[in-house]
Amino acid sequence: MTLRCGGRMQMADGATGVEQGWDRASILALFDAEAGWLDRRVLSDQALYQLELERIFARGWNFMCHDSQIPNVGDYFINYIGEDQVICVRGEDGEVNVLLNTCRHRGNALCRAEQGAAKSFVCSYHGWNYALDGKLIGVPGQSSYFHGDLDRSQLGLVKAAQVDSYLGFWFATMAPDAPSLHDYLGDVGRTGIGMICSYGDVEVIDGIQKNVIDCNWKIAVDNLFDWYHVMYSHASAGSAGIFKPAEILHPNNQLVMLGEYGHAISGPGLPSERQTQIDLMSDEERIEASRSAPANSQRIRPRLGAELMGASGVRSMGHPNIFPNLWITLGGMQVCLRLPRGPSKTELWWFTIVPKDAPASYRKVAVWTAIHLFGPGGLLEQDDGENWSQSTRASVGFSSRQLGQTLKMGLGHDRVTVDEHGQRFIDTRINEHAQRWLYRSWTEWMAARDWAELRARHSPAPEGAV
Amino acid sequence: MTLRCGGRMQMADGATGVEQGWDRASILALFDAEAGWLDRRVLSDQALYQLELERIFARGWNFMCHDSQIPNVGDYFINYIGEDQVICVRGEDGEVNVLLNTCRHRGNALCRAEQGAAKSFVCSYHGWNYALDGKLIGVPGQSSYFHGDLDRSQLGLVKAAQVDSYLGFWFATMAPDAPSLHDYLGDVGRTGIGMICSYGDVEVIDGIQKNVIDCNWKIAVDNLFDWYHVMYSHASAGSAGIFKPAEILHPNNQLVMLGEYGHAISGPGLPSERQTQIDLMSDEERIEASRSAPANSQRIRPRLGAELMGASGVRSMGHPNIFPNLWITLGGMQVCLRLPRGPSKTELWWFTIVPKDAPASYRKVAVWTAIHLFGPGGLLEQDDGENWSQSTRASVGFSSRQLGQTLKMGLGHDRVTVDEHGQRFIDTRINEHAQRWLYRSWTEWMAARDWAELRARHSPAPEGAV
Amino acid sequence: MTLRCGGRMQMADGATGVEQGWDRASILALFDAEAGWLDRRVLSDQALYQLELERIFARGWNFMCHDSQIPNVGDYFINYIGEDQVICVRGEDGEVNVLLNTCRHRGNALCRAEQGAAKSFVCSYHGWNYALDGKLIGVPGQSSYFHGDLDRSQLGLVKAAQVDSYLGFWFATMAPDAPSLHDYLGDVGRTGIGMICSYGDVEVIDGIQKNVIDCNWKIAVDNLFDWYHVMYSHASAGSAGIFKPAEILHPNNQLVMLGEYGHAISGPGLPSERQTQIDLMSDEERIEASRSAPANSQRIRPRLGAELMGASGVRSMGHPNIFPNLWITLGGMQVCLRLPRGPSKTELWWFTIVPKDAPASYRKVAVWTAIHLFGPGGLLEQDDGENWSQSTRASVGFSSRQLGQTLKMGLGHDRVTVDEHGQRFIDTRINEHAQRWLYRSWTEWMAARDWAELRARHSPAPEGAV
Amino acid sequence: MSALEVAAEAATAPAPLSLAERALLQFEVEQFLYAEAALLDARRYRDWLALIAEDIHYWMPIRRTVTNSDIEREFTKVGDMAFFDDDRAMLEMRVKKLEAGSAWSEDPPSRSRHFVSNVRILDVAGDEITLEAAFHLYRTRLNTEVDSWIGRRTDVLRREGESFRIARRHLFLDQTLIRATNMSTLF
Amino acid sequence: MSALEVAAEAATAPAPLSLAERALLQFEVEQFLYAEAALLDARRYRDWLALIAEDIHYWMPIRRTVTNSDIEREFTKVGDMAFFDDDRAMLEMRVKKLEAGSAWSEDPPSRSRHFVSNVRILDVAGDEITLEAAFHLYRTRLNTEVDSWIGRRTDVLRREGESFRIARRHLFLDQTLIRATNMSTLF
Amino acid sequence: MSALEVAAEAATAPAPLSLAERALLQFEVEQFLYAEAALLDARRYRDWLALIAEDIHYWMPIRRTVTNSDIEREFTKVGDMAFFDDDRAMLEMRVKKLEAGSAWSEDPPSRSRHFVSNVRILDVAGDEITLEAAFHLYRTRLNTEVDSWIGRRTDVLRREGESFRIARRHLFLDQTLIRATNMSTLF
Ligand code: FES
Ligand code: FES
Ligand code: FES
Ligand SMILES: [Fe+3]
Ligand SMILES: [Fe+3]
Ligand SMILES: [Fe+3]
Repeated sequence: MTLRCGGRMQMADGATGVEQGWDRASILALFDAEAGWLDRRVLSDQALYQLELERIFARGWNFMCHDSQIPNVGDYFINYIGEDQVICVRGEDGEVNVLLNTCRHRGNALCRAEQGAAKSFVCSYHGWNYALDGKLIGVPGQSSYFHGDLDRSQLGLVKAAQVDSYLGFWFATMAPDAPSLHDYLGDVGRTGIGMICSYGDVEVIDGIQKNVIDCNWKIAVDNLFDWYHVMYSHASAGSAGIFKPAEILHPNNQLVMLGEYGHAISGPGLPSERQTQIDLMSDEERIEASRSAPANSQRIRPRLGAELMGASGVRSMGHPNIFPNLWITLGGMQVCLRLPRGPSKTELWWFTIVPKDAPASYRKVAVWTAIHLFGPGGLLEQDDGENWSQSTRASVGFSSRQLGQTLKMGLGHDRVTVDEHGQRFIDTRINEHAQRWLYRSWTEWMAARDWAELRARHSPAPEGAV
Repeated sequence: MTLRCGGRMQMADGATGVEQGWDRASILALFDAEAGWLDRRVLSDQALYQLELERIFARGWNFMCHDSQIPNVGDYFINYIGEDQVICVRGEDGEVNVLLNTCRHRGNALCRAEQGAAKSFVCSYHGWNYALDGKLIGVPGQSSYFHGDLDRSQLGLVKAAQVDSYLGFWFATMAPDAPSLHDYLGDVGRTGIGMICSYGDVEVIDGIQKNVIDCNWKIAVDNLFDWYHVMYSHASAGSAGIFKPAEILHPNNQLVMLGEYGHAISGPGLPSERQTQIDLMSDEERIEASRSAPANSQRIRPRLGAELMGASGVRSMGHPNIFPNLWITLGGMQVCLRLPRGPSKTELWWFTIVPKDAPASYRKVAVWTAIHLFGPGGLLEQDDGENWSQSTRASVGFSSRQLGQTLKMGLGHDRVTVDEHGQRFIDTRINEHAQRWLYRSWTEWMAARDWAELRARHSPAPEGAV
Repeated sequence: MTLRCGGRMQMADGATGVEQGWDRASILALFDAEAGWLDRRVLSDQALYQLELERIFARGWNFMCHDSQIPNVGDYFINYIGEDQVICVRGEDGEVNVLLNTCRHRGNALCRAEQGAAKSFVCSYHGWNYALDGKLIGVPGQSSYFHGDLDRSQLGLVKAAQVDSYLGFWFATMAPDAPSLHDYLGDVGRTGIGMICSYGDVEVIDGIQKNVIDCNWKIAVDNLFDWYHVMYSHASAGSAGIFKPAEILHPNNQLVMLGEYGHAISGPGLPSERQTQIDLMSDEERIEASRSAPANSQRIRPRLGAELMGASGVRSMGHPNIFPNLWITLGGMQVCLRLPRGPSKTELWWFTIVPKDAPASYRKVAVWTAIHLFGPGGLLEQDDGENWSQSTRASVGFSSRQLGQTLKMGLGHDRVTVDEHGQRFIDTRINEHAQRWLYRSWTEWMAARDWAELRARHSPAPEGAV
Repeated sequence: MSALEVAAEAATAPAPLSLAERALLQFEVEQFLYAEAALLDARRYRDWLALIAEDIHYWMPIRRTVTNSDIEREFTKVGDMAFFDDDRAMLEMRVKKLEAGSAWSEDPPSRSRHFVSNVRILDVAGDEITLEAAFHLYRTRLNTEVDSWIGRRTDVLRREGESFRIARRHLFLDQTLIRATNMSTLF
Repeated sequence: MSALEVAAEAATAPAPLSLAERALLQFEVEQFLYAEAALLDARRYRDWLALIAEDIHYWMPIRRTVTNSDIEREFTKVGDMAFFDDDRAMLEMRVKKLEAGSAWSEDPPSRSRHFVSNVRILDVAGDEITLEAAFHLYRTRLNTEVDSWIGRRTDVLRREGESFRIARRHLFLDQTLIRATNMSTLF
Repeated sequence: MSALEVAAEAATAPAPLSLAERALLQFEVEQFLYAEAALLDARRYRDWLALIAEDIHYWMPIRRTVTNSDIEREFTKVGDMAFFDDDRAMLEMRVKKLEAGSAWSEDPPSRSRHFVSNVRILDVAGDEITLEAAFHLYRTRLNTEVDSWIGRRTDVLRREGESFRIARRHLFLDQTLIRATNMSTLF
C-alpha cells in the first residue's frame, strides 16, 4: 500500500516559530555542532513536531515489542509509530505482524486493549474481520449488501512497510525504502541490543509501566546520555541509599559510541585492562559475579557479551539509545520507550527484562531494582521529570525561545578510536558527545525529504577528533 | 447588518494537512464519489473545520427549536449556528426571532441560561436592554454619558439573515442569499419533517439531553444513515432485549431518498404492496395500530402521512437528515442535533416529540423508548460513541490520516425511481448511498465561495443509476 | 545578550483570522478611533496574541515587584514578561536584577517557588550556579569535564535589557532601545504611581492573590477604565452594602488623563473647587481625614500628592493603568497585574499596599477592603469575571467575530485641558476616552516593527478636542 | 427558619430514635451503601441486582442551566425526559447487556469508583429509610478517557432481614451538559 | 515522635471521653457538617447563616509555592492578605448579595457540591469542639465551567442545645493559583 | 449469589462482633486512617513511618486495559512489575529521600490531600483488621500541576496498644496510564 505523499509548506521569509514551515537550511541551522548550540525551538515548535512524526517516526525503525511478550499465535501488544497506533501480533506463521490499528471501512480502532490474544480482529462498528496478518477475511453482507464486488484484497489492515527483529526485539518502519533493520542498527544499535542479551535469551517481565510527562521527547533522550546530571539531580536518591553514585558513575572512565543515523551509547565503561581480566574468567564465574549484584554497574558479561557487543562495546556500562527513542538501561535490564504525544508531551513505557534462565533470586532483584530506581515511583526517575518539563516550558516564551541550549562538554577534546575489529569508540570522561550526535543526526533526518536524500546526505559515524 | 467578508488563505503547494488552506480542487478531491473513497482528513483537519463553520453552518439552514418549546411571548431557547450561540425567542408578534447572543457594546452574552422567559434582554455588563426582536431599546446614560448621539438603530442584536419554520420546526441561516427554507428543504427535507408530523401537530417533551462526544460531527451524521452497523454494534442491546433487530432492520427493504443540497433519508421502507394495504385502512385504524407500538418501526401513518411525506416517502421507516446536522429518528419521535465543537468534538442534543393529542399511555411509551434507546444512557446509543471517537482519532496520526474511508456499499447497483408525483426514491437493500450523497454534497458546499456558486455548481438530486 | 530577531509572516491576501499574519494596515484597521469601533478579533486571534507577546510585552516596561517585597539581598519574587518567567531578585549591590528564569545549559527553571530568598541560584538539573546578578559562577566539572574551556561569561542568566524603579516600583523591559522608565511612564504613568505614594513610602502586605480568568487580558484592562459598568454589574454588591455607589461614582465629575504610549487614568475626580479647599488644609488634617475612611474615594491627599501627581492629577479618584497591564486601584491601595496566558486566558495578581507608617487600624481597614472588594472572593470582583469571559468567548464564533465592539461614549464631546504646569486632563462625565486611547495605542504598538518605528509613528498624547 | 429549627431538622429528623440508635443505623446504612458501591466497582452486576427491590425507581432527571426566576425548572419532572428512568426490569436489561459477550462499548470494560459521601438519614418510616448523599462516580476507560459525575442522590432502603434492598435511587447530577461519550456505568 | 505517641495523638486526643462517647460525638458532628453542606448546596443561604456563630472567624489564607527552607511562609498569617477573612457581618453581606435579584454573576446560579471527608475531632473543650476535615468543593456553572477547590479545613463548633453553631472555619486550600473566575460560592 | 448472601457478605463479615462493637471498631479504624492521612498531608513523614509495621507490604500493581476475556490479567501479580512493591526499609528510604535537603523534585514540596472513603472492614482476625477503602490522592505542585490518583485499596491494620500499625497496603489504581510526571507522594 502506498501512502499519499505529504509535502511541506514552503517557508515564508521571516515566518514566526509558531506558524512557519521549515526548509533544509533552517532545519540544519537548528543545531550548530561546532559550537554545541541547540535552538530551543526544537522542543516546542508545532510544525517541527509534525515534521518529526513524518520524517523521524514514520521513517525510522520503531521498537514494537519483544518476542516473549507475544509468544503464541494471536498474542498481541499495542504500540505506536509516532502517534499512529499499531497492533503487534504473532501471526499464524509465527512471524510478528505490525498493523495500523484502524479499520479500512470507517477507520475505527480494531483493538482497544493494551495487550491480549485474538483469533482475528473484528471491528466493533460493522464487524469487518481481519486475519492476524491483516487480510480482510470477513465482511458482513459481502454478497448481499456489497453485491460481492468489494475488493477485499485492497482493504486489509495497513502493514508496516518493514518488520524485522534482532535478538527477539521487534522493530517496524512505515518506510519501504528504509535500510534493513540490520543495516539501520549498525554496530552501535546492535551493540545496544546485544547488551540486553549478553547473558542469553531474555524475556520481558509482565507489566509495562506507562506515564506521561509534559516534556518534549528529545529532552528525555538527551537525558539518557547524560551522566553529568546524576550527581546533582539524584543527590537525594544517593543520600537515601538507593544507589551509590561512586559505584555507578566512574566519571573518568566513560565510553562513548556514535552510530550512523543517530544511535549512540554513552556512560561508564570498564577500562580495557579490567576487561582483559574479565576475559580470563570462565562464563560461570562471570555470571556468578554479575548475578550477585544485578543493579551494579560492574558488567562482567560472559563470552556472549563480546560476541554481541564487540570487543570494545562489551566494556560499556552505559546507556545505548536506538534512534530515535529506545533507551536501554540498567545494563540491559530495562528498556524505556519515549513516545511523542505533541511537542510538549511524552509517554514513557518501561519494559523490564531478565534472562530466560535467570534464577528466581536474580529475577527478584531485577524487579526490585527496576521498580525502585525507574518508573514514576522510582527514586531516581522521580527527580528527572520536572527538570525535563521545565526545560521544555522554557522553550516556549517569546524571549526564552530565542535562546539556545549549551552542549559543549568535551567538544573538540576527544578522539574516536577504531579497534582491531573495526569497532569505533571514545574513551573519555563525562561528556556530551552523544547528545551532540543525537541532534546532529536529528537535523539530518529532519532536513531530508526522503530516504534517498537521508542516505546520501547524512553524516557517517564520526572518525578522528570529536 | 453586513458581515465582513472572510476570504481564505491560498493553498500553498504541498502544504501539510495541519496548516494548509484548501482550494476548490483539493476540496473536491476529498471525496471520490465514483470510487466510494473519502479522505480521512475531513474528520480532523483544523482548516477544513474552520471552513465548515463558515461555508456549511453559517450558510445553511440550522434547526433552532420547535414551536412548542417557546409557546409564549418572551420564551426563549438557546441554540447554535456552528459555534455561534443564538437566542431563539418568541417575539411580541408571535414570530420567532433568532439573535446572536452577544451584546453590541462589548460582546457579552445576553442570555446565560439554556432556556427561559424574558421580557427583554438586559446585558449583565452595562445594562443595555434589547427588545425581543433584538432592537436596542435601552442604554443607561444614553442622554447623559452618550450625549444622545448613540445610533441605537445600528446596534440591535444581530438577527439571523433568514428565519422560517416548517410544520412548527424553526430554522435559521446567517446567509441572506440562501434559498428560502421551503426550497432549501426540498422534497426530501420536507418529507423528513413530515415524518414527525404525520400524526398531527406535535410538541417537544420537557428535557433536552445534551452530551459531548470526542468525534467529528460528520461521522455521527454518517452513522444515522448506517443500518449496516446495527446488527454488529448493537448486538448486546439486542440480546439484552431492548430491541428486536429483525423487527427493525428489514435489510432487503431499504428505501433511500437523496435531496438537493445534501438532505437524505435512508433506512427500512415498507414494500409498496404493504403501503397499498395500509392505504385501505381508516385513519382511526392506522393510529390505533401505530400507537400500540410506538417504538416499532412499522409506521402505519394516517393519510396526513402521505400528504406530508409523499406517496413514496410515506413508506420510509428510516432516518432523515436535514443537512447538515438534524437527524430525525424513531419514526419522528426524536430528533438529534449534532453541534460542532472543533474537528474532534461534537455535542449531541436530543429532542423528544409526541403528537399534541397523544394519550398519556402513548406519551409514556414514547418517553420510555427515547430514554432507553438513545441519549447517553440509552442502550443503543451507548454502543455508538466510542466507535465514532476512535474513527475520528484514526484520522489524526501521520500514517493513518493518509488512508481513506471506504464507502462502496451498493455503489453502481441501484436506480433512482421517480413516482407518478415526481418523488424520487431508491428501493434497495442495505447500502451507503446516503453517506456518499452526504459527502458529495459536503465537498460542493465546502468548495463554493458563496451561495451563487453553490447554487450554480452543486449536483442536482441524482437520477437514474446510482 | 542579543535576542534572535523574529520577523513576521507576510499576510496572505484574504487570510482567515485563525491563521493569518498581520501587516501594518490590517493591524491599524482593527480599531477605528473615529468611529469608536473595535474589531473583536483583537480578543481571540492567535497570531495577534503571539505578536502581543513580542511587540507589547517584551518591548514595554513590565511591573515586576515593589521594593518592600524583596528588602534583603537575595530576596526574590517571580514574575512574568508576557509568558516569559523572570526572577526579580535583590542583588549584592542592593539593586534589583531581573533575570529570565531559565538555565543557559538545558533551559531548566532555576526558581520554582513564587518567592523566597537565595544566596545564589543553583539549577536542579546539573547544578550550574548563578550569582544574584545572573553571572554563571559555578559549573560542576568545569575543569574536568569541560576541560576549563567553557566561556562562563557568555552563559549568565539573561538579564532584562533595562531595569529601573520609580518610587520603589520596579519595572523591566526586554528592549534595549526602549525609552527610559521615566520617559516611558511620562506624566500619566508617574501620576499613577504617585497616587500610590501620596501618603509617603509604602510597603506591600504579605500575600499576592492570584487567579485565572478565561478572558483576554485587554478586556480586563478596558474594564478598569470603565466606571459605566459599576451601577449595573455591581448592583448586588451595592445592595448588599459593601459599597455605596453614590459615594464612589460621581458620574458627572470624571477626570481623564491620556498619556503617551497608552497609559491612562480614568474615573471620578474631585472638582477643582474642592481641591482648592483641600489645598488649604494642613497635611495632618488631610491624612486624618483620609485615614478615617481608606476605602472611600474622597482622596484628601497631603501635599506630597500634588507633588507626585501634579496639581490636576491629584484630583483623581480614578484608576490609572500603566500600559500595558498594571492597574492601580482603591486610590493606590492595590495594584493588579493582568498577565497574558493565551488569547483567552489571563492571570490576575493582586498586590495590597499601605504607607509604611500607617497605623495598625488603617492597615486593618486596608486589608479588609482589599479582601472584600477585589480578588476572586471580593464582592465587586466576583461580578466582573464572567462578563469578561463571555465577551471574550463572543469574539470566537464565525459570525460573532465579524462584529465589532462599540466604544463611542463621549467621543467628540470633550476637550483636553492643559493646566499651568502643562499637565493635560479632561474634566467630563462617564466616558470611554481611556478605552479608545488604550486600543489606539495598542494598534500602534502592534503595527510598529521596532522601537524606532514606534517612537516615530505613535500618537502623541491628545490635545484639544477628543 | 431559625438556627434551632435548621439544626433540629438537620440533626434530629428521625425523632423517636436515640442518638446511639441513630448512630448504629447510620453505620449499618453506610456499610450497606459502601458494599453496594464495591459490587459495582468490582463489576459484580448480578450480585448488585440482588440488592435492588422489585419496585425500584432508578431515576436521573435532566438538569438545566436556568435563571433564579426559573429555578423550579432546573430539573425535569418525573414523566418528562430524563437520563435514567428505570424500573427493575430495565436495570436487569442493563445488566444483561453488560454481561452479553457482545457489549463492545464495554469491552474492554470501564473502571469505576463510586464515592459515597455526606450520608444523611432523612427519614425512617417502618422498614424504609430515606437518605441523602453526595456521590462522585469516577470512570476511566482505555488509557485516556476520564469521566467524573458528581451530584446528590436520595435513596430509599428497605430493610430485609439483616440487610437492605434499594427501593429508590434518585440521582441529581450537578452537570447540565454531560461531558462524556456515554453513561454506560451504573450509578 | 514514637509510633505510640503519634497513635496517641491521633486516636486519643479528647482524653476524658470513652470510645463510645467519642463515636457518638463524631456521629453528631458529622451529621451537623453534612446538614450544613446540604444547606449550601441547596442554596438555602439564610438557613445556613442561622448556623453561624456571632463571633465566627471565616478565613482562607493565601497559599504560596515556597521552598522547604521557607515553608513557614507557605500560608499568609492572620492580618495579612487572604481570600476570605470574614466575620458574621461579612458573611451576611455575602448572603445578602446572593439573595439580591441583581447578582448577575450568580444568575443563573452556580451548582455546588460540598464533600466533607476525613473528619477528625481534635479537641473538646467545654462546649467547643475543634475538628479538622478534608474538603472538596465542586462547582459547575453554565454548561461548561467546572471548578474544584480542595484542601483542609479546621472548624470550631459550639454546642447550642441540640445542635451546633460554627464559631470558626479556617480553610487551607491546596492550590496556590486559583484556577477559577471567582469564588462566589461559600465554602 | 442471592441478595441475602450478598448482604450477608457485605454487612456481617466479622461475625462474632455485635453491631455496636463493629460500629466502634469502624470508628477507631476510620479515625486511625484519617490521622494517618493527615500526617502525610502535613508532610510529617517520620511520624507516618512510626505507623508502619516492620513487615509491611506496600504494593501498587500495574493495571492494564484488557478485554473481558482477559480480565484476570487486569492487574500484574505479586512478583511481577509494579509501581510500588515496598517493604519497610524501602519506605524508610523514600522518607529519607524526602527529608534530604537535596530532593529537588520535592522542593518546593508537593501539596497532597488524601481522601479516604467507603471504608469497609472485611475481616477481623486476632489483632489484624483487613479493610477496603476508596482513595483519592490529590496532589498539586507549583502553580500549575494538578494530579488525581483514584482507586481502591486494601489495608491490614494490626492493633498495637491503643492504636494500630499498617501491616499491608495494596493499592489498585483505576488509571492504566499514569497521567503525572512522577509519583513522588506517598499513598
Ligand atoms: S468501521 Fe470497521 S467495520 Fe465499519
Ligand atoms: S457589554 Fe453589554 S452593555 Fe456593555
Ligand atoms: S540545565 Fe541547568 S545545569 Fe543543566
Ligand atoms: Fe536521571
Ligand atoms: Fe447506532
Ligand atoms: Fe467591576
